[in-house]
Amino acid sequence: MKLSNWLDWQLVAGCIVILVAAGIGVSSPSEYVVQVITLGALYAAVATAWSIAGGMGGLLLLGIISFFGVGAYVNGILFTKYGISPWINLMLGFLVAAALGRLIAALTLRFGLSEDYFAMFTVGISQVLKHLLLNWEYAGQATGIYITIIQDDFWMMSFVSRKPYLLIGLALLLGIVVITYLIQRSELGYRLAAVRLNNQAAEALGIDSVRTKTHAIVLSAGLSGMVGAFYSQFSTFIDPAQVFSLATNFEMLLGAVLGGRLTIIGPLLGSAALKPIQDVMRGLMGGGADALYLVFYGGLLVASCLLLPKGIAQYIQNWHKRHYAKSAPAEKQALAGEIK
Amino acid sequence: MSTPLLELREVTKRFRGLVAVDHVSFTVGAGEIIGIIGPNGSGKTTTFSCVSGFLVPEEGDILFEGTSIRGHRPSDIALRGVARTFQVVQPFEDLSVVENVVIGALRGGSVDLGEARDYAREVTEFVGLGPVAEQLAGSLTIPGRKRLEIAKALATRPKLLLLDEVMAGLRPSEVDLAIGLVRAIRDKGITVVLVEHLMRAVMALSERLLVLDHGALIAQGDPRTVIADEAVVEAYFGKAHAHA
Amino acid sequence: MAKHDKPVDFDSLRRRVLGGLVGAGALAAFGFPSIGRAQAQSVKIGFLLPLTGQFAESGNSIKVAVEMAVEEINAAGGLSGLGGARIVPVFANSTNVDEANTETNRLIASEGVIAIVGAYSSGATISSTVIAERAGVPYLVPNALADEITERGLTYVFKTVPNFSQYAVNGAQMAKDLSAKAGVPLKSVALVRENNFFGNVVGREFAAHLPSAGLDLVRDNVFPSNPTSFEDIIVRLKRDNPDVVFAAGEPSSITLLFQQLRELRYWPKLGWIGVGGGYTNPVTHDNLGKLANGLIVVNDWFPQINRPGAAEVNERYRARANKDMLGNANTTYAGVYILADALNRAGSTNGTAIRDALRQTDLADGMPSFMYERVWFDEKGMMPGSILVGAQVNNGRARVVWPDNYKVDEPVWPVPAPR
Amino acid sequence: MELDLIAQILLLGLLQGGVYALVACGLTLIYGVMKIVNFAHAEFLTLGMYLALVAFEQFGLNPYVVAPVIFGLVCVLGAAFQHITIRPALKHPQINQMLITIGISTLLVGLIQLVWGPNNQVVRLPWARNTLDIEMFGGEISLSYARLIAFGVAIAIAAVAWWALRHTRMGMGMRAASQNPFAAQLMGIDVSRINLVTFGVGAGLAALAGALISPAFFMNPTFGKEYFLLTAFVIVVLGTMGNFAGALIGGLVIGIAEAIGGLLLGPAMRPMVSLSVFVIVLLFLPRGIFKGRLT
Repeated sequence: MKLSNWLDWQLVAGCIVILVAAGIGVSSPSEYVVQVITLGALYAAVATAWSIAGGMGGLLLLGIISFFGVGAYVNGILFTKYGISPWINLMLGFLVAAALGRLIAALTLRFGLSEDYFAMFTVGISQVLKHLLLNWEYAGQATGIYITIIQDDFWMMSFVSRKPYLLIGLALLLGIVVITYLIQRSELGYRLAAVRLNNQAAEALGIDSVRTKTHAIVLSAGLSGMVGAFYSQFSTFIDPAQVFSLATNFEMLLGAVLGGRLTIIGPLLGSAALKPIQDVMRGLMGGGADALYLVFYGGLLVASCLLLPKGIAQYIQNWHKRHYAKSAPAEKQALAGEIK
Repeated sequence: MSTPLLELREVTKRFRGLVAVDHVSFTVGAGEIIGIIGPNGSGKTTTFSCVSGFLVPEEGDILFEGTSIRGHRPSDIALRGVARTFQVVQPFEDLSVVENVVIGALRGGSVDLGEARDYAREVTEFVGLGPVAEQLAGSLTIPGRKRLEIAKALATRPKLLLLDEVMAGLRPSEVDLAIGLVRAIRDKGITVVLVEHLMRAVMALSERLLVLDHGALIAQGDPRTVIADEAVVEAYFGKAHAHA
Repeated sequence: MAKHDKPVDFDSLRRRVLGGLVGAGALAAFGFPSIGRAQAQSVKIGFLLPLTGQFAESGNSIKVAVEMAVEEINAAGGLSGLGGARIVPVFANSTNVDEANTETNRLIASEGVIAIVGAYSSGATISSTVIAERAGVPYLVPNALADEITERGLTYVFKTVPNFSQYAVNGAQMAKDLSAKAGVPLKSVALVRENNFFGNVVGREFAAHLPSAGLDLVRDNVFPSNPTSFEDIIVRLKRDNPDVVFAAGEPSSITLLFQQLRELRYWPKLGWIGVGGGYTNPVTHDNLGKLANGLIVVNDWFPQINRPGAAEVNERYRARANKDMLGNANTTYAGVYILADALNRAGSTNGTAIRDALRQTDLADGMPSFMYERVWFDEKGMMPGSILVGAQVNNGRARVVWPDNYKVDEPVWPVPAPR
Repeated sequence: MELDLIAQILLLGLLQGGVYALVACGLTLIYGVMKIVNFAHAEFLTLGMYLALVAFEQFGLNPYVVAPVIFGLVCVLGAAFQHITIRPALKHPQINQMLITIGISTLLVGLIQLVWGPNNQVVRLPWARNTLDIEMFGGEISLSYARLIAFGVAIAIAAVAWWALRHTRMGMGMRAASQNPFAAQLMGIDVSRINLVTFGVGAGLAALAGALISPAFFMNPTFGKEYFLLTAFVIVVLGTMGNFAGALIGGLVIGIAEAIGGLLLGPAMRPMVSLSVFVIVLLFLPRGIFKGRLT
């Protein structure tokens, strides 16, 4: 674990941010702070999960909300109708969302759909799911599903206070950040980089680009589904319009893009900064002059996309490289060396 | 004669009417260095693309170690032992030199990362890029990039290496180094098929020479006799010269 | 040209923008959480309303009603039980569930509100009432209708709007009374409702109650939210030819629906009865103009009703909002008074004291009587006995025509097709 | 099912398709030339409706008269947005460009609500609601003027655009830039000016559609986004992204498909019909009915 290595440095920084957030949340008397941090953590978790396919895999996976929503409904249905513990539903949420990811990958990657169509397809699927659930009697249709929590029950992930949810949310975020860290250091990380940078060259070197991209989509989908399952337990009420909302979808993406989607810490920083700003701005201006908040928030989105095209973390990376990396010997004289 | 390492039978590739490869047949024995020459647009690179799976020929078949690889995915063909370099070099610009080689050494993920790293470092040293291993591939000059192309292909432990104009754009001193490298590769037991315009390199390396013109194989055999062949000269320099 | 000229009121725009900036500035200046301005002791009440998005219009008309009630109470000396404390309304945006939860926490934790009124949509209310219950902050629900709100054993939640079932029970009874009086047979009924929370529950309740009312539900037509056309429903209505149509929807879809009813020349044999917020929203009647003439709408209150003080309250509201006091603006206005009454009786800002005071509420007079005969809550926090009334729309105004003791006009039934 | 009722449904479906096509024209133009999926397209439509409302209530001008002016006005606004926000982002990754249009969309919704307030409003143009009645199949079919006009203009725009892209210098420039912006630049075509005009005209077309449908529909700040955005995407994808004739045919197909779907499966399933067409097209006709050929 050398801090000169950019990956290790990011993991340490990520853990610090999460620990600080946990400290603030647990110590703070106001449930409002706990709520804002937990939501920020959930958005960061989905953004980090998305960055596996959308960042490392270079896939324009625009509709991540489909998997989040599927995960939310897995827990919503299984918990309220069969009393299955949310801890198990986290895994089931992962599996169901991953299966959906696998199906989408099989459908789109095989046809060699161009980037824009793939992006539109993933967005389209989220709205198809929304309308399916809106008309599905069993899942509560438009009346949605609400989860009543009467008293603390660890096994049923039910807590009167919001703080346990904060800790679970941050734990999920930490888990996903560690997973992305391990992926970047693993052979999957290399394969993803190759496929992202030059699909043809990767194929020539024996890397099955379709299989590699499928792995990325399945991982991104599964992890987002897991976060969705936790979200339904945290928010105690879900309905199709809420958990498949495109507005939420783009907010999550924005955190990853502004943070720097090719890095581990980028999505975390982006969402950690964006979500609380939004909630606080809405609190300050939302009540007073209703739409003024939308004008400021829209302006912020445009400005940050323009000023930070590669994301905050990318600029930190450049600083890190200059500061830490040892200087490389000039290339010229190297080539003069004879062949061993 | 044991089954040849690579055999092309009547391979034909059309692009909407234009016949790029016209019923080409030849074989490559294990351990040989075969040269392929021909004027621009004679189907050299297209033949390479058919062998490596990037293009699927309309007619004919391609056999590697006796079994057909026609229509297989490029990644499957690469893992069976057919590695290629690209005429227009394709480095992973944002990765370091050794990391580029690691991607080849992973053999599609079947090789453990640690092992792949060690082998990649070995290959990087072998092609003479050791000192710049940590540099970003994007910062290499043309000769460096050409070597990296070869290193990446070598890292997949191929039995057959298709080199597509790896000498193009090199200075004479660099060409000599490259010739030495190709010989060293063949000495490691890897069969090499070389597409080149630099006659000096082709003549120095090739045990057998094939000549393509307008997609058709017009001559093959010992280099000396082939380049004297009337048809070859005509293909290169046009009719008038042939009679001079 | 247009019926009444509605210039872009730049003054309201200026007030709105400046209001926001000043509001933001003041709060920002004080840093966060904000501290009440130096003035006679004041208490904060939180109001959760959809101020942006699809329901922004209803949210903003409710906000005007709240401001009116608060100004009236403060002008009359504030809360007598709390030493003349002034009420400071704190508005929070509850467009979706996350927002509602976050804002509820903000109102309680940083604004320090002593009570909350709100949330308009049932989903937001269901989840945010749990948060208020845990914080021991009383929560008055004058607009969200979901039964679950008061069925979960929460003790700090009080609901003044009727349960869904009453829409079916009162609606069916009204149709039967009107038909009996007009001597016309009434047997077949069709439903036309939106595929959203309110629509689904209306569908469920009518399907449950119509048989016992002796009416048979011919078909339950459901249209998607944000519909772009209604032809297929109208064709089905033409084929089924029901005596009466009960309908529920949002102002946006109703405007389109009634245009297409005219385009396709369809009108039920006896009449069209709209239930709930969308149909009783004055802007809907305004937008429809002639098309809405004769439409019967059902809700808990209308300005033209035979109840003391109703007309005056509505005139005061029209002066501010330039439209009738409908679409939950009325229930929330009465809600502020009910809460003020409880605060005076509680004599303290402690949540539990206010809750107990609310539980003993028994108002037969005072401001809320413009709407309710008697205001009291059962052990679940529901206000029993709040019945619904039916009104007939003519030239953009809805005048109560049922039940007889509240009616100001004789109903026209069966209703001729609007031209 | 009487024949005249079916005919009525299909005709109204066709007219509805005209409205969809009108909305999709601008979107497909911007995508075709700049390869940007413009998520703010719906807000330009809503803006067009509100401008029509102001023209009608302040100056007594009926939307059909003032529509060209609104088109011009929003063209300038669209070009300004392109120049300030999108042009600098053209070299950034594609997802950034899309997120910028989402930022613009949020900004516009906020501005519209700030200026005109959240209330539902409609241009009360009585005659636009009257219907043209035709005798057919023994029954009477009635089609409202508002939709007929919208349908006619959609056809006209598609035709004019089809002609302009073929026979005007700007049109040729747009087609060149859409196929290969780099090559077009080499041939001396000022691609940045083409992008400016393209985005402006695209936004203008959306506003024109808004103005024309303002008598048939009501308006509130989020109207465009909730009612038309997804259907417009479906049409653009179905009709081959960037192809004008595709947008028109795609719109008509979706209009009729929704009408039939609503009839057979029930009205609640209408959105499902267009969304399923969307998914199926993306899978089996990856480049739309025109297989990626532009105009």
